[in-house]
Amino acid sequence: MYKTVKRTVAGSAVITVLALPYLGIKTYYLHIAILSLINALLALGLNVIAGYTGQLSLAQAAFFGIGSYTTALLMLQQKISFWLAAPLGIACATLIAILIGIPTLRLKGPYFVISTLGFGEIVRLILLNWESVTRGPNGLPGIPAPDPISLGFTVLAFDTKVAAYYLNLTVLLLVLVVYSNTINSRVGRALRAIRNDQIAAEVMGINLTFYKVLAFAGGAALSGLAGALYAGYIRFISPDTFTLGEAINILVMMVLGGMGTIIGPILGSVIITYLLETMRILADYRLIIYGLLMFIIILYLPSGFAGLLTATGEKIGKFFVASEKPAPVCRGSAKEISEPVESEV
Amino acid sequence: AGCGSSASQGTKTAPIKFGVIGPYTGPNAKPGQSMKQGVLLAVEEINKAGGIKGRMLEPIFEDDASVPAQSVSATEKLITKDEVAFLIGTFNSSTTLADMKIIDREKVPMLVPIAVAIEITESGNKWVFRNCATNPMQATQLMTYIFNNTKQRKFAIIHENTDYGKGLATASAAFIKEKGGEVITETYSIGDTDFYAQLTKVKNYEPDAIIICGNLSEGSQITRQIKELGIKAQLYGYGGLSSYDYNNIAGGSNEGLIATSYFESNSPNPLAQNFVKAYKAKFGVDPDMFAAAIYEAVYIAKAAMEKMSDQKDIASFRSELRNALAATKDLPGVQGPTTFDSKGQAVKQVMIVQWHNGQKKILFPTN
Amino acid sequence: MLSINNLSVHYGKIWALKGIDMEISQGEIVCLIGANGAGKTTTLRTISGLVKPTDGTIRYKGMSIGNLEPPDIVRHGISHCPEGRQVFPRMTVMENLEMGAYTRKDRHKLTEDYQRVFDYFPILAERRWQLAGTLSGGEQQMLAIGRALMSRPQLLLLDEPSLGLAPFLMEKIFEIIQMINKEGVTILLIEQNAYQALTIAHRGYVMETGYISLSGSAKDLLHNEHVKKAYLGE
Amino acid sequence: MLLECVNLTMKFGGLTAVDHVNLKVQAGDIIGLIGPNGSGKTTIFNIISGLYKPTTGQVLFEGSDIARRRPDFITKAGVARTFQNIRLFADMTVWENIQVGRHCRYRQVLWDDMFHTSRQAAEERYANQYIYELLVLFRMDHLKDEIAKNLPYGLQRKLEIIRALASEPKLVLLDEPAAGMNPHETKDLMDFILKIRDMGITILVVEHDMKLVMNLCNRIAVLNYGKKIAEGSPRDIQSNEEVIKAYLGKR
Amino acid sequence: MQELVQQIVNGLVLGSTYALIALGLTMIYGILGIVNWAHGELYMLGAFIGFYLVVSLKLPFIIGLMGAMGIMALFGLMMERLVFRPLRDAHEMNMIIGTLGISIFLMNAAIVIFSPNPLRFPTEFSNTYLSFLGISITLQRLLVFFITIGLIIVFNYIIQKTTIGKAMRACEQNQDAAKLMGININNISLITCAIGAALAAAAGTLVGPIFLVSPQMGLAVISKVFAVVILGGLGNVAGAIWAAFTLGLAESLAAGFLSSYYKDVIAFIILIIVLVFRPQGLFSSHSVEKV
Ligand SMILES: Nc1ncnc2c1ncn2[C@@H]1O[C@H](COP(=O)(O)OP(=O)(O)OP(=O)(O)O)[C@@H](O)[C@H]1O
Ligand SMILES: Nc1ncnc2c1ncn2[C@@H]1O[C@H](COP(=O)(O)OP(=O)(O)OP(=O)(O)O)[C@@H](O)[C@H]1O
Ligand SMILES: [Mg+2]
Ligand SMILES: [Mg+2]
Repeated sequence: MYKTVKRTVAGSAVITVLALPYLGIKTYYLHIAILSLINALLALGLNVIAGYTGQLSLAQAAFFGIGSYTTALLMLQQKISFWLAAPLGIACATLIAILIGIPTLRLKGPYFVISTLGFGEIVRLILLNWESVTRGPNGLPGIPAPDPISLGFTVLAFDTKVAAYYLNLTVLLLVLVVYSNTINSRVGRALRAIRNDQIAAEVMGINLTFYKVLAFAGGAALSGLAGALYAGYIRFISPDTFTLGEAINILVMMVLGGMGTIIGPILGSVIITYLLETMRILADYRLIIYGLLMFIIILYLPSGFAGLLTATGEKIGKFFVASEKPAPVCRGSAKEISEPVESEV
Repeated sequence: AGCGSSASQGTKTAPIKFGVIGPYTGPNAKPGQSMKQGVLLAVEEINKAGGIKGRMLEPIFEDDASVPAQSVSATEKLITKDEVAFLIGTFNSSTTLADMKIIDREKVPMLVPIAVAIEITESGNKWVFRNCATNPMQATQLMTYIFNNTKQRKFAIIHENTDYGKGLATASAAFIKEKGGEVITETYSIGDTDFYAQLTKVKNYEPDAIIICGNLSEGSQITRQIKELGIKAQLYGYGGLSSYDYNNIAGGSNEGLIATSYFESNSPNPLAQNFVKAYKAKFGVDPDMFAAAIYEAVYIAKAAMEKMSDQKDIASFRSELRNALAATKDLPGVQGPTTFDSKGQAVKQVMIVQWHNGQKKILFPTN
Repeated sequence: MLSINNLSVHYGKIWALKGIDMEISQGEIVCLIGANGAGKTTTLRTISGLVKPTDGTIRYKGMSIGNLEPPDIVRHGISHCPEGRQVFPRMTVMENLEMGAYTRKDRHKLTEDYQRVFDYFPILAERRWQLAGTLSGGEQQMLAIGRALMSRPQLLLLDEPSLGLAPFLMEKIFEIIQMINKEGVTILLIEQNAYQALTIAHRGYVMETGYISLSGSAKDLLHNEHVKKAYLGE
Repeated sequence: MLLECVNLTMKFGGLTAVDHVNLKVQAGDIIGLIGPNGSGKTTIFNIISGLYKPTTGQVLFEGSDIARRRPDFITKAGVARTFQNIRLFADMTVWENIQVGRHCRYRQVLWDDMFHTSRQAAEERYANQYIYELLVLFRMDHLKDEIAKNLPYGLQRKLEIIRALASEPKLVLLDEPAAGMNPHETKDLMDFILKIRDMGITILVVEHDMKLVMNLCNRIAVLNYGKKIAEGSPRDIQSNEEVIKAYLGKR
Repeated sequence: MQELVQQIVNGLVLGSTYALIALGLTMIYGILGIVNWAHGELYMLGAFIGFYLVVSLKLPFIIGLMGAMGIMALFGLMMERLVFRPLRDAHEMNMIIGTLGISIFLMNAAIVIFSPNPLRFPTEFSNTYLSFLGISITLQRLLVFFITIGLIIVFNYIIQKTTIGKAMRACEQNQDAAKLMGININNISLITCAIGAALAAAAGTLVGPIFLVSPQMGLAVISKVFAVVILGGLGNVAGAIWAAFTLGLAESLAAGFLSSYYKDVIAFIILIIVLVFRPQGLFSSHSVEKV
């Protein structure tokens, strides 16, 4: 009985998501939903490197920007179709992530955090100053929508909100399949092992550089994908979007959602995107309250909304969280397992 | 697209809703506040005088914090949730450019009173109307003044690294080069506080004049640090450097600085006089140029709506308003008359003022 | 000197100590033995205040210390050499020892005590300026013991002090324990090497999954069949 | 010769932790490495497993030099180890810890993991079978879903050893496996180590518990201040004057 | 030549402003293990308090400076109880989110309370211009430089050499063991926060008069200051100082002799390059990691 109730809840949630545009909601809310989907990709991307591998990156906004700019520029200047430009945008973000990841991923903790912060700033400043290509602070207006796809019997066009919603939703669902496959396999285990103890992981035969760069590049690829979708949806981009502030927003979505889980970042991006939108009416008080909320939530929900879900035993949560557990939240010393950095082997 | 066309805008007595998008929080919160006040004053006056054919005006303010993505969301909300008749905004060019895609798709007219990037009216979007001078207009007017009235031909430009500052710097530099002058260009980011490095370079260049393209906060520190470094060159600035807020934090370093201004409270224009009086009575301070520009924009919309016939639904209201706006010609306003050209751009004359003992002297237009 | 009454401790849902009683008199060496996970370490951590009891009392020289914070307990003369060494990894050997003497008022007498530690463990003198985190396992163990001595305690709690020490040092550790005991320090000792521990101790307690299952004089325990079988490996 | 250390030297600043050590390990051996604290035993393990790069010297494993190679390469080549201070993946289950230990033996590629291909399924099935058998052999199968950090100390040590075995090594390095165990538990451990030897795995063990070392090892090397001071059968070592002086002490 | 000297002087002053802010930040990290993203806001609040003491209450600058440090020290105690102590045992990323939340809260509260308008902060030193050998500088800037050096020496001594300083470091390295030494880690934590906040206030009150005082002033510098702190080796006070001067000089020289467009890029490029070659920061003494 209890089980059926939970199934029903999960089922109706899925149906709501699938039929959202036809539930009579205002287009404005559809807009928020689309932004949430894009943000979910960003938060999932960060989750790979920060949630699973334990290396916090503040460069996600930069990869978001690289993906976005590459896609938009290819479409605007080379007149390439979105369907080709987007993969190239993703490839570009991934490639740069590999190049930057190989030297910086040796860094630990805050050292890595701040160097990714620095990298993000460098990318932003390049977008801002490399005027001949990026048009600098003026941004890129007039980006076309993804080209229509002809399926023989019908043509799928992507210039409406509803179409954009389904495009983004489809992409997210496909990503989720591959994402959970990867996380629930040898690769995911290797990443979590690295988070637990790098040295032991290395001694177990895990190539640290390879897996860390893999996670970093995978996260960047998702950000690049989000960037391409963003450019194709908003159709105007400028360097102001790809700032440290954005990187922090992504981080907040991931952590408040519940890092190291799959449902967490998605929950986080939906809730935070919606919260930030609706809180706009609070004007000056919006960010005061938001800041305070961030602090309070993290204090009382240290494993995020996903933790709340699992804690209340919600089937929906378990369904997505599958076999993995939320990241640990206490540093409390486990018996005899000492701090990995300084201890003796 | 999918929004239900509720008839509320069409009924004869329902208020006419319009959206005002601006940075009420974030780095430009201060001009954002002026924008809000300018709108509130105009709406109060219009409604007190009976509204528009009996219908009241109802502004809805949405914050964009100067971030394009937020501005897009605000626009989406105003158009599809609040179903406003038209929009006024925004402060930044980037946010305006981001919003323009939506107004084009949803077919909603937008008045742009402050953002100055040239693309806004050059991109062929027929729903935008701008009642302020663009970057090149402003730069050309200041540079013409300099070349006509002084012998200064060697310039240093220091600009904020945003679409606003960069647009002004590029236009100014282009003008100087075309006229055979010399110029170097330095830049800084919003939030920077120390300009010694750039200014030391400028000092060694020994320019006749320094042109500052930026906002008041950094601008005040630049002029102060110019004085600290003992640089002796004539200072020029755009927009923000003609405000009293700038004067208050410049600590006297603005003595002799010449700046452009859209609006002066001691302007002889009688509309402006009335506006200044009313604004001061309501808010206790002198209006700045942002308040004036947006105040004027509300009145432009009012004039256009008064020319319209009664509309049944919101979509035709919006499209007819667009046509009425496009026909605006020689409409008097606090910043001078407005006529929209085929691109929706009004030709606006800026003023040129000079600081002296914390007061401004109008150098141009002379009368 | 120390008397523990019906002490219970929980780690979340795990009931680690299930009401134990223990009595230690002035000048004694008391030894606590038991299998892995029996709760020996927990007992010491509760005495020194790192873990708060859920029930029961701990009295030290007649006053109840069950709810005091560790620093206050240290100030009353109890010193705890913890399991797993717990040295300060990014401080030098000298600085670690100095921290051991943090509560001492008679700072001018410290040199004497440093010397005593170096006499016990000459290798530490050689490593004096090395960061403790780079010491070998055994060296860290010696440092942890030395650091615990620096506060000149009246009651010394030792948690597996011989762990990871070379055989000759292991013997030496037991000599050292006897020596400081002769100087008047009361000692509560946890040891896996039950034979040696019981040889130097006056009395002993045997712990099993949170209970005290046996107690008595060290000599009796040494000859107890159960102890022989389970803990002496005979 | 399975493993041969040639002239290994490791300096930390002014300190020579390992000083021209030569060591030979034959397949099938159980070799003990003993010596006073700080004599360089763990450091040698760290060099063999690739965590430290020796100042000079070679480590020949099946004839090829593995010194200065990356740890994961060395593990793949067939050397596994445990740590003196337990380093389990504290938040992962017993099962997952062992899966990670087996990491380098899976033959699927990234693509298989991303799309859960049939090869991935086959590999996982095979590995799970292998892991299960290991757990049964060492009587830990009932604990497979426990989180590693919640295990008692002794079982954590055992898990570390099983995790090392999961990579199907030819040689395991055990660093003080009996530390923190009482004599009874140490006895169990000795059986356990013999089982490993019977699996055809060669063992190099560092240990201060002489009972264990003397009973298990067929050969013992003794270090002092980084130098090898003796090598031989347990009986030789026990009666070696220098070893007694530096390490064993008189009984 | 003269330009070079002027740029070096500029760089040193700029460096000392970074150093001043970095000092408190690196100390709180070094001792509490908390990367305090709200540190920029402590600096900002310090500047506002300094402003009110000196400009509104017309106190002499030095008194105002000490007053601001005192008041912010009290604020630091409050922060410790309300923010840092609850976060002390949290996961690293939760700490970041927590302090970020506080940073957003404080900055926006300041906007509401003080209005977003920047304020000028004139002092008795800010209008004295010194000029020698063609190099110009104001007395206020010189003051920043020397007071920074003074504070650095004092605090470095406290942390490295005094028992209380060592106890502070011990707390960071192993809390349980520190407790067992008899160190009251709550008191240490309180002291650390008070000192950290007082240092931030010193920075705000000293730097405010050179620039402007505004609610956003913390946000504007915090990422540079993080770069400084990391470059010097987290928790390493002396390292942070060197890094601050290095970065200040690099920025000044880059803007002066390369291009001001990439002035800010330079700081971060230096940061990344240095870290690639010295993963522990420029001035940290950590060599081989003991495994
Ligand atoms: N921090 C903790 N959280 C949860 N459980 C714990 C914690 N510390 C110890 N335990 C559990 O409490 C019980 C007693 O542990 P304790 O460390 O006191 O045993 P011990 O007798 O010292 O064992 P050992 O010989 O292994 O050191 C064990 O079951 C252990 O798993
Ligand atoms: N990273 C390092 N930096 C500096 N010194 C080190 C480092 N690693 C080890 N040492 C030193 O090298 C020496 C050998 O250490 P090692 O850990 O190999 O000893 P060990 O023989 O394993 O001793 P134990 O039996 O106590 O574990 C020690 O004196 C130690 O202080
Ligand atoms: Mg124990
Ligand atoms: Mg060792």
